[in-house]
Amino acid sequence: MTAAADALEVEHLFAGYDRADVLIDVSIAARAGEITCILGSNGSGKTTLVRSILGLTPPRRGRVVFGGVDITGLPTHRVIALGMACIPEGRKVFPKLTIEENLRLGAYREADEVTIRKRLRDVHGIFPRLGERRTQLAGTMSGGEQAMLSIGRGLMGGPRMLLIDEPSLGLSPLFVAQNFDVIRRVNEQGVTVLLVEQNAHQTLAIAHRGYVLSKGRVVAEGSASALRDNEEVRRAYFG
Amino acid sequence: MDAGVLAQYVFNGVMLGVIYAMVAVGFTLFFGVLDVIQFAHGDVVMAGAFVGLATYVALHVLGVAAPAVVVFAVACAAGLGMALVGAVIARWLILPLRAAPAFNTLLVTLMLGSILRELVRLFYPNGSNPQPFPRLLPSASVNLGHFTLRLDTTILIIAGLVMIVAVNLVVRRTRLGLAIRAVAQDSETARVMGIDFERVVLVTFAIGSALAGFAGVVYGLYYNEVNFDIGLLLGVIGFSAAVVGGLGSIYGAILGGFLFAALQTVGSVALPVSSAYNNVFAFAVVIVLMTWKPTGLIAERASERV
Amino acid sequence: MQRYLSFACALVLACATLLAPGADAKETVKIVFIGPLTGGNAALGLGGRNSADLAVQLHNADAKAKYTFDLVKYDDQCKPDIGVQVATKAGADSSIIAGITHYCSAVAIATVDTYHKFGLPVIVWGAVLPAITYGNDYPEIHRVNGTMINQNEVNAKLVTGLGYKTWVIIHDTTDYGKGHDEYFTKYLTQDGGKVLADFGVGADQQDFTAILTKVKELNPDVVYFGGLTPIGVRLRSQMDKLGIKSQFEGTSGIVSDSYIQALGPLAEGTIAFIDGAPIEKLPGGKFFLEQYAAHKYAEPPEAYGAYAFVAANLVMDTIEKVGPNRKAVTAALAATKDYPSIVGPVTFDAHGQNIVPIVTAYVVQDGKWVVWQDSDYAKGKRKLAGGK
Amino acid sequence: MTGSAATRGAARSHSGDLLVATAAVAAIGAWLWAFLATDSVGVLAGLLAFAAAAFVFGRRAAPRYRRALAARPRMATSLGVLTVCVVAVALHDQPYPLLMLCTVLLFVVACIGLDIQTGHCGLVNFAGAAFFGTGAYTAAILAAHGVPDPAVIFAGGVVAAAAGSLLILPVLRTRGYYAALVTIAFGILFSTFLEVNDSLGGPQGLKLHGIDFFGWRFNRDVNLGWTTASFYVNYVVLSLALAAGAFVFARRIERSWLGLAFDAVRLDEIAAATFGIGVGRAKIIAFTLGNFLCGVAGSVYAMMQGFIAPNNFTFGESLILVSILILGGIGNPLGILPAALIIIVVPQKLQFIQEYRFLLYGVLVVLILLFRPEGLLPRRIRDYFPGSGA
Amino acid sequence: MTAAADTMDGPAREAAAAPLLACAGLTMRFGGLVALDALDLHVAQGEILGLIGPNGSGKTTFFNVLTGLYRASGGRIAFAGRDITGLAPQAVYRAGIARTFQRSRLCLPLTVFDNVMIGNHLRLSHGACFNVFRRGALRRQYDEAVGAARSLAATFNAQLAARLFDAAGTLDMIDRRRVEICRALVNTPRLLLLDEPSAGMTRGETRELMDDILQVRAARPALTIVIIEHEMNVIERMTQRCVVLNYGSKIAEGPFRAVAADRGVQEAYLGQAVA
Repeated sequence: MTAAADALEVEHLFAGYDRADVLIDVSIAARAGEITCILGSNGSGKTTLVRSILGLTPPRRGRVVFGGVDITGLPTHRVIALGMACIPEGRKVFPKLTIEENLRLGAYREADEVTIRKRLRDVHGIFPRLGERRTQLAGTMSGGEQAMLSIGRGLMGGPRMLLIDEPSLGLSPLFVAQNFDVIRRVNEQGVTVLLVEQNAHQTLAIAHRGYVLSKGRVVAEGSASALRDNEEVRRAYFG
Repeated sequence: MDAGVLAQYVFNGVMLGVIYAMVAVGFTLFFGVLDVIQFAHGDVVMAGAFVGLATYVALHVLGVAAPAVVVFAVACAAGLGMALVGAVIARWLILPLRAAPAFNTLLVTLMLGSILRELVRLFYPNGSNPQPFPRLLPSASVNLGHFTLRLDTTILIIAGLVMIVAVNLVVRRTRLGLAIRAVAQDSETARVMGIDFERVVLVTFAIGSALAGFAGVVYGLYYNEVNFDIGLLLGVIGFSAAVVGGLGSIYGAILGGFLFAALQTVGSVALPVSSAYNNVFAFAVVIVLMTWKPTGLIAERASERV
Repeated sequence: MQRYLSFACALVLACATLLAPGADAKETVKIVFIGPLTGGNAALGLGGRNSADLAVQLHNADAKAKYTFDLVKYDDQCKPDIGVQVATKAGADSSIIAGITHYCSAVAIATVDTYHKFGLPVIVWGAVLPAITYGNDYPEIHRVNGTMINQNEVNAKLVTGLGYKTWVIIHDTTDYGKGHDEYFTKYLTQDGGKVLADFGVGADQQDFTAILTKVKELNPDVVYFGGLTPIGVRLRSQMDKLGIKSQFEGTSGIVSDSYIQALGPLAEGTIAFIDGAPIEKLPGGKFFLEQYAAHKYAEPPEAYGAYAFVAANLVMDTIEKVGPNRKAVTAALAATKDYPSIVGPVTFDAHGQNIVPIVTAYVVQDGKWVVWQDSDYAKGKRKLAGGK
Repeated sequence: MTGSAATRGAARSHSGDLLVATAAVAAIGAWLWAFLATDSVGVLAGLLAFAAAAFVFGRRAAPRYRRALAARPRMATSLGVLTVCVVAVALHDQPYPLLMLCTVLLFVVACIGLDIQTGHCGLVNFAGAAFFGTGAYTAAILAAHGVPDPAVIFAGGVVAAAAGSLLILPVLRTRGYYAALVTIAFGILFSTFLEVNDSLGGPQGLKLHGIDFFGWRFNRDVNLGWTTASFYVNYVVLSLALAAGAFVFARRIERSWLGLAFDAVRLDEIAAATFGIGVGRAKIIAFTLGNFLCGVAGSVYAMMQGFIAPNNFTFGESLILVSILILGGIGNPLGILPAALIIIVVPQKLQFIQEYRFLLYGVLVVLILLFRPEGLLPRRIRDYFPGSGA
Repeated sequence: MTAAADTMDGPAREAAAAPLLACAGLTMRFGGLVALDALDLHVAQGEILGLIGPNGSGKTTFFNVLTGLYRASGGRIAFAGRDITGLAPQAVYRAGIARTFQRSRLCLPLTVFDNVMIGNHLRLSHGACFNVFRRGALRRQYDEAVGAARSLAATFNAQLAARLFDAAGTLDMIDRRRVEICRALVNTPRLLLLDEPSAGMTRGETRELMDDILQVRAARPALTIVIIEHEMNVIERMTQRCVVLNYGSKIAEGPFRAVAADRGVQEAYLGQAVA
């Protein structure tokens, strides 16, 4: 896999609900093997971007290409089958399923039990607490634990690419640091990551490249180090 | 009350509860994945019984007589036939109406129920009349005072329970069941996990309807008689059981089924007034229960639809 | 297949009657049949319709007849309000001269006013509640079948005569079941029988085990059932499930082929009563059954088919006699006396009720309804439950 | 174009539209007459095909003419009433179509009641037949005790509303399917109770006399001077008055602050509560008014039929009422009339296929709903005082 | 309304006066989750307070508890000197607190006028007899209400006033927001709660809407506003004071510039600065 190839390309995307356009002419690219981040405050269209890529909110115009395959408007399960995984905003664990069941859902497209077992072990290695409490219902866990579960579930599919939507949402700084560390380690194992975040500092610390989204448009892009000093980023949050 | 008589009430009540629970589980499964009520479900039970009956007649003509084979074939035909019917209903009548008001699904399935009923009545030979359902199970019995323990009823109770447990196991323990539960809790996130939503819906309707088909056969084997209009009341009771138990919960449906059987039994034998009031009693208790627990005994979540 | 054919035929016939109004030399007279053709009581309604239809066809085939009859068929769904609607439709249609109407008693009671208002003479072919004829003084209303009164009188006499002492009565909560309950209790008590308990059950109820468990505890000599075949079948079969050994007897509502078909050997020994002479024994009755079979109707005639047949014949014969005029037909029907029919002679009293109280007792023997007097049971060759 | 010219032009086209709309109503009346009167399969098929075609092709032009009528609500109502009167006169010597017309009109009254509950306030009610039946039985009992008939009709509604108050608590506490179950349970309980309880006639039902309005006997044929009309004309007039009254009543409720509160409760209970609307109060009012109308319709129906029995008021009959509602388009009282024609009259018109008619009818309704999921005439935007130019 | 406005016009006097809204130890728990953690907060009469904080910090929960949609697990709420803890939503509205919702909760099938009138419900006669039989009186009330709604809508813009009888669902996002605000204002509340008024709008639309709100405010100087917002320039422009929430408790309070410079606030938003 060459590092320069684009694993995911979003070209001139327009998307929205009802009548209003939430995304306006958004083009981004995530290079294979890298962590690409999308920064922006609430309401800037980050989540809509994720939904459009996944086919949950079909784009009005534009194109999404994943690993050379045009996935624009493809049903979600087909997109996932191509090797994408998503850690959705707000964790979205299944509250009435156990931790283990949640994890197994992450590997839903994987039929081989041996592989699933191996991945379970891997996830338990990363988050030992998930291994200790397999049969606990996810809904009874604390926010931080649910975040772990959500990440673990995303890894269970053995994805080529991981879409992560606001992993820091509502978490204490300690958890945020821990989760970002996990994301970095996962990426080091060769998984391409598209990280959508509001938490700019920590995100840029682990990302390679980034885009800044504001009111549905890309207002800045560049390498992480360049963005770190970019005034546009601060402006996107604090006006 | 004599212990034997009491045991007899309980035994009969359990048989009845098993049938109701089998019907109620379907309602609750459908509601789980799609938030709809399939009001033709009772008539699917009836259709299952008739498919079983037709299979029996066909085997009889073909000269297959071994009871075990016949029972197996009859149950399979009913189960598979209704699975197909369920999937067809979901695909052509329920999914297309997802965007429409929930009321429409209701009216369409109600009408579908009467269509199924009329089809059987008109096109099954002599369909307006009660049909004899063959006695395929050994009818040995033991008398213990006032209590008669029949082998065939025992087999049916066990078979019914096994079916319910099997469906529950499918839902609780298999990959498919995991997908069903995931869709029931959060269909969008389930899709993000790579689950094909439509397929899961169709399969769920197939499973619930297959269970209804089996319920039809159990019904036939227990009462040895089926009629084209048994589905109406079975549907209402199954729906009531599922709702009283708490829509979306399999355990709730089972609880509701047995509760309804218990209410009817108590209503028939323990009330100071005529036993004809048993349904008045049962439904009055249902209203009180709903007032007390507005989202069912095992509340999964509130239904905002309809 | 035959079903589709008959469906097609119905359509074609309907169209044909529209497009080609009688190019016949004979005058065509319309009469109406009303009964439940859809819903839970459709089996009996369809049997009645076929029988009335058979009567009309046979009549029309008769070259000596003055009129050709056209039988209009309406469905009352066994619902009083629908009954009033179709009765109004028939009554208001002046080309319809007379009717053969209603199986369900509540419907028949609901419609008598309508027939009276329109002066349409009708003969009830199946409904059994006394009030239909005795509840009014309308000259238009007649009935060929007996009321539940005669039936239960004969019933009580016969069974107490067999030596049974105790009864449990189960009846459905429709007018039919409740009426039978009332009259049977009355006559049974007169004849010295003892009613241990009386249970009402819903007409669509499926499970009776709770009630039957109680019955088992009471251990009566006889279980009497007032109701129709579907529940009768369920009751009898569930009695067996619970090991109840009492004798089972019923009313005209269970005298049907499907009762025996549905129960198989369990039906053996069931006693039931029906108003009228035993059809098989009368020459006309045999003819009726043969012709019915020959016309290949999809449904059997059922218990009241013969009455519909008789009612249709009586109507047509009266019209042949006095001409297609409602008033004349009403007057002529009132004078019916000893009209020979396959259910015995028909004579109407002042209320239009057939007073020839022939009630036939039947018992199931070897998978057939056999007239009691001819059965092995009456002759003592076989024993009913309880060794009687 | 100058302002005044534009106004004049608008006024001219307005009156032109009104003429066309009136003609359309007349055409609907003629259609209704033919539909009720015909007994011929060919004519029936032709009429249904014509209606479907008019529905499909007239859809684009209809709003313009509908607006013209809507601008004169009083005239529109009178025109509707007049049309039905003309139809009734045209059918004066045919009791059967008149009876069907009465039945349809009385079901319209009951369905308007349900519509206030369901279409406006969002309360599901699967016990419509039970409240209809309460009215009917009230009429049977009171009339037998010599209460004057106008009072009987009113009492039917009051008792039905009172019976509904038994269900108020569960109805307020439950929602959606859970509320549906409460009403289903009540509906079944009601008809079973009537059947097993002999004090109200039991399964054999009760007989009633015809309506007597201060000496005017409804069950007597009416002498119109040149001809004698069937006595059902009396009932048509009464049912029509009730239906028109219920229609105006429902419209006025809808076009008022109360109707607005109902809508708010139906669409968003939380927002309604946040802005001070008494959610419970709105539900109680809607439920009671709806049941009142059902009861009134039931009492007139009972006296017209002259006989009532429990199996006229089963769960199945409740479903018929709900079906009319859904098919007509929930929330629009105008849609109820065509829907009631389809649900009540079409099965009777299909008598010629005898036992096959329910099959055909079921398929017909399913097809309509698949192709027209919002019902025949979906609800429109509220206009409090149409034609006022506000 | 006017009496209050007359006596209190200077910001200095407002601050000195007893607060219009005072919450003490307000706590809201959902199962194991603590959404509001012993929150103390006060709002002075006539002030515009900004309520900010990262996603999930409990801002909307605070509104829901305040308006009676949730019942607080602990703590007290005093409004205009009156304890309103645990009152039903209807009673809270009657007391003079109105709100908008983050996700527009307009009744989309209803007209703009109808939606505004939902807010005006307390002033309309809603007896059944009045509504059905006294159409003339209703007509007068209606004409009055139309006038009021039209002039209220016209404070935003004339186009909106012209679309008074269009279904709310046909409006675009910004107009829907305006209608929501009209609905909240029509009953002349003392306290207006705005929950992310800029959500789902472009920057230009946001600016337009804020102008509108300021204009409304200029017309009603006594109106107290609490505004939840993510758009910091909105907060900066609109508010004199802000409260920053994180994990359901207050982490900072003061003028926006000071708060935005606060290290704790920066970390709450941007995460810990990583060396």
